[in-house]
Amino acid sequence: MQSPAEIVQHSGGVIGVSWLMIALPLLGAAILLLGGRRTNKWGHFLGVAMSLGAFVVAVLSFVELTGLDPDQRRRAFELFEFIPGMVNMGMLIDPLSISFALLITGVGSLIHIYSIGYMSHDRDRRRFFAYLNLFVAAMLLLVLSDNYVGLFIGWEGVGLASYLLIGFWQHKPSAATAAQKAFIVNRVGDFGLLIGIFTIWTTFGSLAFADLTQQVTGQASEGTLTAIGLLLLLGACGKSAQLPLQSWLLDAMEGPTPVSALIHAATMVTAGVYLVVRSGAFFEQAPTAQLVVTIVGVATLLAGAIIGCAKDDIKKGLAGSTMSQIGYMMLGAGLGPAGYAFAIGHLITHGFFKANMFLGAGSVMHAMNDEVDMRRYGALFPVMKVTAVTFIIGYLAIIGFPMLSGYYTKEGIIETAMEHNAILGWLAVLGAGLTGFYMSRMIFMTFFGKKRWADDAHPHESPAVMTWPLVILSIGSIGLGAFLILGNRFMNFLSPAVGLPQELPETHVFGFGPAALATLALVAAGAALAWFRYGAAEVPAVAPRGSFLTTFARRDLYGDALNEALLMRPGQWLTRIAVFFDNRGVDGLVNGLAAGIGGTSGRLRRVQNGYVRSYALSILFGAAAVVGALLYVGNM
Amino acid sequence: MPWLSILIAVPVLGAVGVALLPKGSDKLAKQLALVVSLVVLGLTVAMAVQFSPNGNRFQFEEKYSWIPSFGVHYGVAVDGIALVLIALSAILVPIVILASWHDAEGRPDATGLAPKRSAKTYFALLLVLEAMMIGVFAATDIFLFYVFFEAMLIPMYFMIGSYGGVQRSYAAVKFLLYSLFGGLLMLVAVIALYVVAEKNTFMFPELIGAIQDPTTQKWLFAGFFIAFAIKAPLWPFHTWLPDAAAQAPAGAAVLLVGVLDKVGTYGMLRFCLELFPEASKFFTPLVIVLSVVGIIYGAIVAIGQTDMKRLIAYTSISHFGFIALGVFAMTQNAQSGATLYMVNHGFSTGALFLVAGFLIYRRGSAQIADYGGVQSVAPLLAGAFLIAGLSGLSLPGLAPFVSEFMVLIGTYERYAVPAIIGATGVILAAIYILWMYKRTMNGPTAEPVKGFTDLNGREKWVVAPLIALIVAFGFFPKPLLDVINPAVDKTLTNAQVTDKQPVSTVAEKKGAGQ
Amino acid sequence: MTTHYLVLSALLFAIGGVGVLVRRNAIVVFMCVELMLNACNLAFVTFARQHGNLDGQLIAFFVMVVAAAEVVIGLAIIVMIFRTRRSASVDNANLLKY
Amino acid sequence: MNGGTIEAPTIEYALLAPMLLVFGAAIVGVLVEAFAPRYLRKSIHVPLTLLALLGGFLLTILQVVRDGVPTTPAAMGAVAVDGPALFIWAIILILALVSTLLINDDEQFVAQAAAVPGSSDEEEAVRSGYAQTEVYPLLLFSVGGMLLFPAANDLLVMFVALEVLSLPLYLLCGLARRRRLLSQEASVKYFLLGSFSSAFFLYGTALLYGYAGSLDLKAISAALGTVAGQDTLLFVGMAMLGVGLMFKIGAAPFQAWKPDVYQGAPTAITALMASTVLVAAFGAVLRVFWVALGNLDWDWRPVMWGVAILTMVVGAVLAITQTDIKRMLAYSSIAHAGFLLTGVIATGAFEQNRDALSAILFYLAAYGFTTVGAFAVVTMVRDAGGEAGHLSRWAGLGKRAPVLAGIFAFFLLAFAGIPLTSGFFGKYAVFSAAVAGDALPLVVVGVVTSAIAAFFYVRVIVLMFFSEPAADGPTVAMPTIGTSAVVALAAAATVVLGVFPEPVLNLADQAASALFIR
Repeated sequence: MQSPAEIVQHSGGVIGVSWLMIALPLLGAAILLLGGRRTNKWGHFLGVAMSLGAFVVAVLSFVELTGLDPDQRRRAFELFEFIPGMVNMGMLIDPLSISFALLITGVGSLIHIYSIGYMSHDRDRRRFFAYLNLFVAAMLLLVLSDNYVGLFIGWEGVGLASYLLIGFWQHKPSAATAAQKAFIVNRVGDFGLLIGIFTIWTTFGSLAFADLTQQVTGQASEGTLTAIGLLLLLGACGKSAQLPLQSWLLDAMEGPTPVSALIHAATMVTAGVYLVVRSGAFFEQAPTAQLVVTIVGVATLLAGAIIGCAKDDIKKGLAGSTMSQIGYMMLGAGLGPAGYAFAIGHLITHGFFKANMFLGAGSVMHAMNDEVDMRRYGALFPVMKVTAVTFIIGYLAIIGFPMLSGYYTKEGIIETAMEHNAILGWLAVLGAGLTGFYMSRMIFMTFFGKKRWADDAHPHESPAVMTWPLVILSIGSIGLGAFLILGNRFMNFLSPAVGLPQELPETHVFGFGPAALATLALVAAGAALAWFRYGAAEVPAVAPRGSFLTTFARRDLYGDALNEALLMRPGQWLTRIAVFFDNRGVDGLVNGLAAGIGGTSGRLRRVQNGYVRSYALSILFGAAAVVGALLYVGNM
Repeated sequence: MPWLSILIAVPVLGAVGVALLPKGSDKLAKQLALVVSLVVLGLTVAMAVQFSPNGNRFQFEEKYSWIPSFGVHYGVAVDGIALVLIALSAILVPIVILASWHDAEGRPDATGLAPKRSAKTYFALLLVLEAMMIGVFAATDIFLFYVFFEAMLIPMYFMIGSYGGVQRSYAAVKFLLYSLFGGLLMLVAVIALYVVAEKNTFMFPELIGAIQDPTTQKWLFAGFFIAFAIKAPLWPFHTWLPDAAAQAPAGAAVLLVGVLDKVGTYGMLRFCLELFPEASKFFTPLVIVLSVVGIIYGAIVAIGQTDMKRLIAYTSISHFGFIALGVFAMTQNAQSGATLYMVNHGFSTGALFLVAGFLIYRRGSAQIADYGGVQSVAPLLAGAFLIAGLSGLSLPGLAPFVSEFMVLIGTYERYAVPAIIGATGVILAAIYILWMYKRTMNGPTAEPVKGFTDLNGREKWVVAPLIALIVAFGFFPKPLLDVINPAVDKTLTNAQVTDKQPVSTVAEKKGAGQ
Repeated sequence: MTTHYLVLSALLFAIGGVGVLVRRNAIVVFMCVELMLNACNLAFVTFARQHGNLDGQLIAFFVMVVAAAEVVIGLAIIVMIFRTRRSASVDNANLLKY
Repeated sequence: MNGGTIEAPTIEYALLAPMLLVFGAAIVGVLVEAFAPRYLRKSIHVPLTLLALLGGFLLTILQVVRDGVPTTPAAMGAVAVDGPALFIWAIILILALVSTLLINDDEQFVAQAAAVPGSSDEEEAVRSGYAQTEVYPLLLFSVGGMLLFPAANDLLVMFVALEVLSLPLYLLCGLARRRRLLSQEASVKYFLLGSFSSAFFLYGTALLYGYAGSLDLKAISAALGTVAGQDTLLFVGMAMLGVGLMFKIGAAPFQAWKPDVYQGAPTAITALMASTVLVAAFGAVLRVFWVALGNLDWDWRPVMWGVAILTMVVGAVLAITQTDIKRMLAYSSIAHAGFLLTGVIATGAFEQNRDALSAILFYLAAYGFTTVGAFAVVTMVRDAGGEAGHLSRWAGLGKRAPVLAGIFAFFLLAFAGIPLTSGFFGKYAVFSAAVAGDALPLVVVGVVTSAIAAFFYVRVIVLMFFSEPAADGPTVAMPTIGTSAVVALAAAATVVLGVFPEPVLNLADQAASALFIR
């Protein structure tokens, strides 16, 4: 077992200006937002340029980093003092963060380019690009910060960008609601992350990754470490749509499709995985927390898959799939150094193939007048070949078709899990089978079978600005997995940042292990089932009433219903009661006191009845009282 | 140069000047008021630059005997805490003046009739208020502090009562009486402090440590604290605030919630802790409970509001819970955070109230249900509202985050459970802000909203500086913290508290590493 | 010995006091007040006797003068209100109340 | 008094000059009534009265400046012109002077008191331009009584002074030009209750005489240590004497007359009563409970606690629902009497004597000016029926007459004790003396009632500024020079005492430092 390398404070070279990665898109966002309508004409080009600029910086940093000795590959440097005595803002460039940076800027740039075409008819395209740039900046801040506060700022920054982009078509109430829901559910996770950060601070007196080495965290009790781990996991669950905070992701599909591709598939939702891997120093010494991470991962990968099986909305189907795939990553991240490389590897390949498919779905929608119901698709293969082919490549990658990207990374996770805990492993295999089913279902319903188009639909291939990104992404979907996993290339690359397991796993071009074969078999079975039900058979244009299980899946496993019953309704009641209590109780007391004095006054003044004789009486009584009192006091 | 006296005198003279303008010169009055407030701002900046954070605790000291018979001095000086709050006042006033350009005139469509109101008086009152706000933070004589503390109620009372909404007189009277009641209790404590201390002076620095007897401390603490708790306001003394803030014109509401209420939390930090350290420790559990209840309660009730200004007022009650929590957590981080919170909350709630005011000016209603889809017709307005709102929910990258983070982390160092419960306010904040935003700004554009114009030039000038400050201090709070930290350090020393140390520290390593 | 005078004086004072309370006619009320003053006079004179100095007796004269002055003023006022209201009842004058 | 030879008494005329001047002028006034032709009377009375009061004031100042504060009683021990008395004299004289400026107004006083309201006689009297110019000498007599009352060092003198100050007031109360029924009713009520209470005062005096064998305050004090077994006489006497005094200051439960009389009396007279009579009565209260009964403070303090609390509460609570401005100010005056009583209680603790005394003196000065100013404003707000007494008529005054309403609001804030007004320092001084005198709970009651009291002051401000003016709302009379001078002077005093109270505080402190002569 090899621990991560020490973080070196060094601010030279290209890495020294790596903050440009964040600054460029941020600047882009600022210019586009503040510039207003004047920038409408060229705004989208600026957005793309800024994103590409960040990509260039990322690539250069990556090149510089790989040129260093492995134990020198974790570089941090301070930018400015943020909260004196607590936090200095700084960059951390290490294999883990640069991997993310490459993914974010790379895929991000492609999606920027794609969006030029996709959003060309939207009058607010400039604003869209501003938000995209803002997202890229925040996401980079999240992964490049050298401390938890910077991470948290980025964390919430992507949340904001996500909120803005989900609600981009805010005039649609559903979009506005979805945006709000995403933000609020994420806040629940953020709450956990926040408390986790507090605990780290009070326990260790620092929030910088450089200080929080395993030697340092080892000094704390396991209970504390478990607590930290679970709190961070809560944060991760929110951002990565893991159970029990998964409900927002499906609604988030209200946003424009490039947003779904970039934020809710490729990058932002994987931030939770990043957090868990980055916080390895805590998790690795808290087995309970790790176990919970794996359980959450498995539960979500199954839940997402089940949801994906029943969705007719192509984007929601993909969203369920995203949930499921992140579940895999989470599972991998919970397995310690042995799983990190596969988790991050899967994250990267997923970034490619899922973005590929989302953009493909966007291309389909673009062609079908924004229709999202797959029951209204069918037989699209001939009319949009590029989209279909790239989509199918992504599909093959995700179901783990041998030799394609997903095959290696997913297999890696399943194998590692199997070694770790057989039950988890077999459940993960089951998930892979489900993936085979629902993804095949999607392909058959969309591209094959009979036309079920709306009357006014005239599908056509999308413009080059949209198809080229698809092509590039599909290339990644094909080859990236093999490149990363074979020979443990990625594991070795990441090792300075996350450490290495005791023994490196063996990697094969094609695995013959029982798990690998079982996975393949189940996937094939799933695909076959899908073929029988959706390829060969007629697909009804209106969803038939399904069995209980179908309804269960269609309704997102009753997640929303549960939220509504457990949180929203009691919350509404609580709010009503609190408002009532405030008006009648607290304020009522104040006003009641005033009214009481007023009432007393009103009654007492009647005593002043205008008769001089009663005044005299009061004087007499008063005199008697005074005499009595004085005699009493005097004789005491 | 007697900076602080000048800062107090200039707005007073300005107010007199504005008030003496002939009838009908409303426009001139506004301009004059704006110029005066800008001059004050300039002077404040000039003073702030000369402040040396690591110098004496109190700087720019002035001390003259005022009423020798009572041992009262005209004593003014600032430490870091007071300085930032004075700066907050000086920044907000010109913005408020600009924002209130038409507020004093009364709109014809408000209640069917356009009441004739004197704009001149409004701006004169604003300037008087500014002088008192500066004075109350600058006072180092407790009696002088009390004088400003009470006297500043009067201009605000008239601003609410004369220029407010339909229920303005109820709100104004409630505001005045509630605050006055607290103030009078404090008066008893002030008198008792003087009598018991037997120092024949009200000068704050000389009275530190003067009261040793724990029982006496407790009583005096209670006297001061209730006044501050009403002013701040802490739960359950808060019910005047929603009424006052909802009825006050937006500009006055900004100063009320943004600055006036800070006097309460400032008083706790400055006077309660340092004068009565033992009692403060004794009452800490109670105050922390009140604060935490306030955080959650304010947020929940805010969610249930139907009136924008009331909603914002309730969010402030929640935020004041955070500030009080930070003050009484008695750690460096929490108290610095609380002080920073006072400033940031001024900007953030200020922006929120002002933008809400712009909305209300356009629609003539503060009811959330009367809006919908504003973003489609007035994107800038909506954007400003969103940023202000996001700062209200302490979004990282905006100023209030830093302070909320510091308060919570500082509280967590000593009182983990309250900090955790308080942190749930983070979630609730997202609900109340975003839900209000959604209901007003998103969705299909409501019929009466369709004619909305976007922000005009003046309104942009109102919003821009606030947003710029919110963003700037969100990423770079250091200038403020550098000023605040040494002052908080002194406060903690005088309150006889030391910071808790982490379980296993990496401090040595950090020192070597950086 | 002097106690009897004092008791008498107290009785007179009490009668006067009660008279003020129970009688409606302003003149009678006023006379009751005068009775109270005279009760005081009796007390003064008694105490003068008890203490063996003349101060009390002297005071009695002062009180008489003052009482006379009071009568002058009082009757003027009562006559004034009687002329206005055609009634000397003190209960009639209760416009000022609450 | 031994052996039939009567020594001629020595009288320090110089010392008593202010009082003598006032009484002299009063007698001259009577002569003027008797001999001067009707058309000349007023033009003689006004300068005469003003000059007498001014002269008295100047003589008082002169006395202090030239000879300092006397240390022995004057006039064979009957009158004590000591530090507090001189300070009180000065206040009374200046306040009376100011109030006289208000009286200088034909609008207020009846043309012919003898004429039945609404009769042809009255019309005739009005048409002929009669004026009840007796007002001026009556006022001077009353002021003379007020001067003597707090300076009396002998209970008999005090009783005489009480009557001299009261009797003219009974008459003056009944002389209002408008709403004569109310005025007459006020007069008769004040008279009956006043004489009733002075009977109590006198009976108390008698009992104390019985106890001590003397009416000299100092002798009574001395007897406290020597006379044994007569405690009942002492306590009952003290109680009844106290009742008489408490009646004059309007302490509860002896306050019933105050609202009725204040409301019914001509406003100028109300102003006089609310300011100078209160000052004089407090002077007398202080003297009696200090000089004669100071050593019994353990006995009377608890009772006075009760009276003070009751007074503050009754004044503040009952004022809330008042609808007549003068009546409301009357209740306010009751509440303030309560606040002052807390100061009186503080004098009981001997080492605090001086602070408490000077606090009360300052309070009286501050409150006196503000009160006169407030009533002066009341005289100026009129509608068809004369002064617009009902509060609802004051709605929107702030828009019709912003300056006047502003000043009135300022007076009200001073009553409420808001900082930067004289009322604040008055209250502060009294309360701080009370705290130092171990009366903290009393002070807490005081501040709570202050908060309640603030409500009705604020309510008037709400009416004036925040309500829309009534359509047929009152007009604001063009003030006479006198009235505007009064308002201006009162406002100035309220401001100056509220911002720079030190000189007057200092003066009060010096006056108090000499303490009462024992």
